[in-house]
Amino acid sequence: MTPFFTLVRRDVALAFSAGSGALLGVMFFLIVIVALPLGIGPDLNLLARLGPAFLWIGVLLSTLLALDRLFQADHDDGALDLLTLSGLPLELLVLAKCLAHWLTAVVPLIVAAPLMGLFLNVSPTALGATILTVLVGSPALTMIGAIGAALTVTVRRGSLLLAILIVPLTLPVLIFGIGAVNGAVVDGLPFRTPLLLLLAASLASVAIAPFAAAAALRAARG
Amino acid sequence: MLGEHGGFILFAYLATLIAVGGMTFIVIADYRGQVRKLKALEETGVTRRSQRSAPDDRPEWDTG
Amino acid sequence: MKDSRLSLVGEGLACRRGGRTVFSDLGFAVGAGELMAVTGPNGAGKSTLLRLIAGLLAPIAGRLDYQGPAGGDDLAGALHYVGHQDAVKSGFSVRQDLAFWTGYWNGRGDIDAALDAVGLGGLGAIPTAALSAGQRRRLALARTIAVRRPVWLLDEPTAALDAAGEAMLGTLLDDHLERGGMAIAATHQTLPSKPAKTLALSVGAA
Amino acid sequence: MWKLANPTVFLGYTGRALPVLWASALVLLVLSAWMAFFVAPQDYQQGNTVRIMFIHVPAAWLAMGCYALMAVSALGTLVWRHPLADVSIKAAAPIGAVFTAVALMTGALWGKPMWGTWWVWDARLTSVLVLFLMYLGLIALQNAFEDPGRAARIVAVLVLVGFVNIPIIKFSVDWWNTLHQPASVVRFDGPTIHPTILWPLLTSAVAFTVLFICLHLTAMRAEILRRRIRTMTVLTAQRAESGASFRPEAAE
Repeated sequence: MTPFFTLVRRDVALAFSAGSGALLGVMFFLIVIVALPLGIGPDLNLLARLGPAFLWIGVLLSTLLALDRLFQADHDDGALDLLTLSGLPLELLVLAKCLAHWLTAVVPLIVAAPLMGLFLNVSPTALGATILTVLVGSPALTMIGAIGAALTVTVRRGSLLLAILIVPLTLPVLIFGIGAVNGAVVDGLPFRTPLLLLLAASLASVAIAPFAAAAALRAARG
Repeated sequence: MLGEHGGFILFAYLATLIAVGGMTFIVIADYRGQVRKLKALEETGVTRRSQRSAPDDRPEWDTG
Repeated sequence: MKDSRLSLVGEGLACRRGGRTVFSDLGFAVGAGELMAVTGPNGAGKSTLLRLIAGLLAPIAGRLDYQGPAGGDDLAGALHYVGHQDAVKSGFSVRQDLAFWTGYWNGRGDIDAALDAVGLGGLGAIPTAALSAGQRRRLALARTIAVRRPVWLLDEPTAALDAAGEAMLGTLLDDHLERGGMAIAATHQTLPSKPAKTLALSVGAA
Repeated sequence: MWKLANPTVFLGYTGRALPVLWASALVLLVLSAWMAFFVAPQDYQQGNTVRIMFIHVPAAWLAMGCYALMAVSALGTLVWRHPLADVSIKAAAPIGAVFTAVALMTGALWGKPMWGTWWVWDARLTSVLVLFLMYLGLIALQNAFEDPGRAARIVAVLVLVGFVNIPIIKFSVDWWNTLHQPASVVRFDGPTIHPTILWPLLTSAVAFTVLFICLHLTAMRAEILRRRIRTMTVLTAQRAESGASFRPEAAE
């Protein structure tokens, strides 16, 4: 097995080992979704209309929540030095860790999304569109978040800082994502265009973010 | 015999069976697994302090 | 080892960290079978030098020439760096931890033999969280046995080790040098293996 | 209680009691399933879907009962320092979470034909959902510690905080609910339940409770063994460190 997939496998294994809490993100997602109707009221029609946006914001926040330890755990115990020393170029290392993060932190959110949709009375069409757009757009969330995780790798209590840095950068993803869902539900609004823009954002971030994150990691060890 | 909503009733019972049955299976399998692990450890000669049979090389003050 | 061309030469190396010149115009040369001790007080730049050789820091001046045992100049792929931190993952068993690094570095090393060599034989199934500081350091050293590489960079290798651990490290080092490897060790204690050379750093050295 | 404080004694007693308990759980479950389908009549309002009640209501009772058990165990940990109290919390949490999930799931399956939607933000359902979240939080906290000994008192504090909070949550959710919509959901008021429905319901409740006891005791036994194994592996590492002549053959 190549170093790339060895690293992905190790991060996935670590995420599910005792004490790491891979499913904390899903629990946070659930809590956000439960808290919203308690604030807005139990009107099912209103919830159905707002549901896709809630789901998207829930995914965004839950993804960010798990990102702050993406590089920090390995930085703190010295493993990052050994990982970059030989084996993989830093850029590929970032990509491998992002892939593992996406698999362990984002995919569970997507799996849980239908259940959350049920709580919010989201129609099947809107739910399907939401899941599709999250699937297409979430790589961009992870990749952009990885830049923030690399920037804050040496910062104690970096998770709040990470959110402040990253949320503005991910707003386009949120806009196109919810835009595409609206296009799928409401007649006369475009669906394809925002979906393609979302796809472009994901592809571009997969291509560019590893370089930015790697540069930040290099700067951090200087 | 269950009328128009029979599907829901059967599904509720089935889902409960799967959830509770699955949990029962996991709990029992976990228990058996721990018993097996403990046996394997004991066969390699590892003992807990309270059941040590090997010559005791602990210092006197270590009565734990 | 006969006709090994292994050599590592530093010339005029200078490094700045945090706006301070840690050292400048530093030179050294290490060859096959040689252990170089890097000594000096805290802050003299021992760790910085090792991290610089490892490629984790960039020098602001000077050059580093590496030649592998059979030619080749890929230093990053030819060295082991054992730093202050042991990079041992809690959540893994001892064997899992070592197996990951062996696989990551494309090593086909014998994991059990490596664990035996550092005195962790029989502890493979134990979670790393149960290890003491000395045992974690032994596990870090086991990586250098599981995946053979000619250059070892050891930063305070004896720090967490007891007397038996130091003796173990001495055996590992002697064996490594005998195989034609080289080692550079930063320390302010006596190394368990006799260094062929000593590079003494001082604070603010020119 | 204190006789059972010694884990070995506890293992001895429960080891003898459990086969009987498992057998009675099985008999009671079969009996209550038979009663649910063949003895209980249809409800004049809800028709056959009332049969879902025979699993929904006991599951909801157990969801709350399990939390109450954990609260008592938490007192046992914090006040009386009973050595098995913490094991009891650890073992009960996942079981309680599953029964809560069953209550929610059967509630949704009951709601779909009755209300036309899988989920309504009804006061009772919302409270149970919050209870489920609290179970998940507890399990997450337990898993965040590698040393169960250190986790014990911290988890116990959370259990008690949650226990104090449950009535407040219940009250606030009720208040929130009446604010938004008049109670339109069909409710069962205890005393008016007809005996032909009450008996199957009670049988089912007893069956579920016995099953819960079996699961809880078995999970406690497993947890005791897990901690023994943990102690042994840590000791192995320590003895290897101290250079004792003792050398286990590679375990596993």
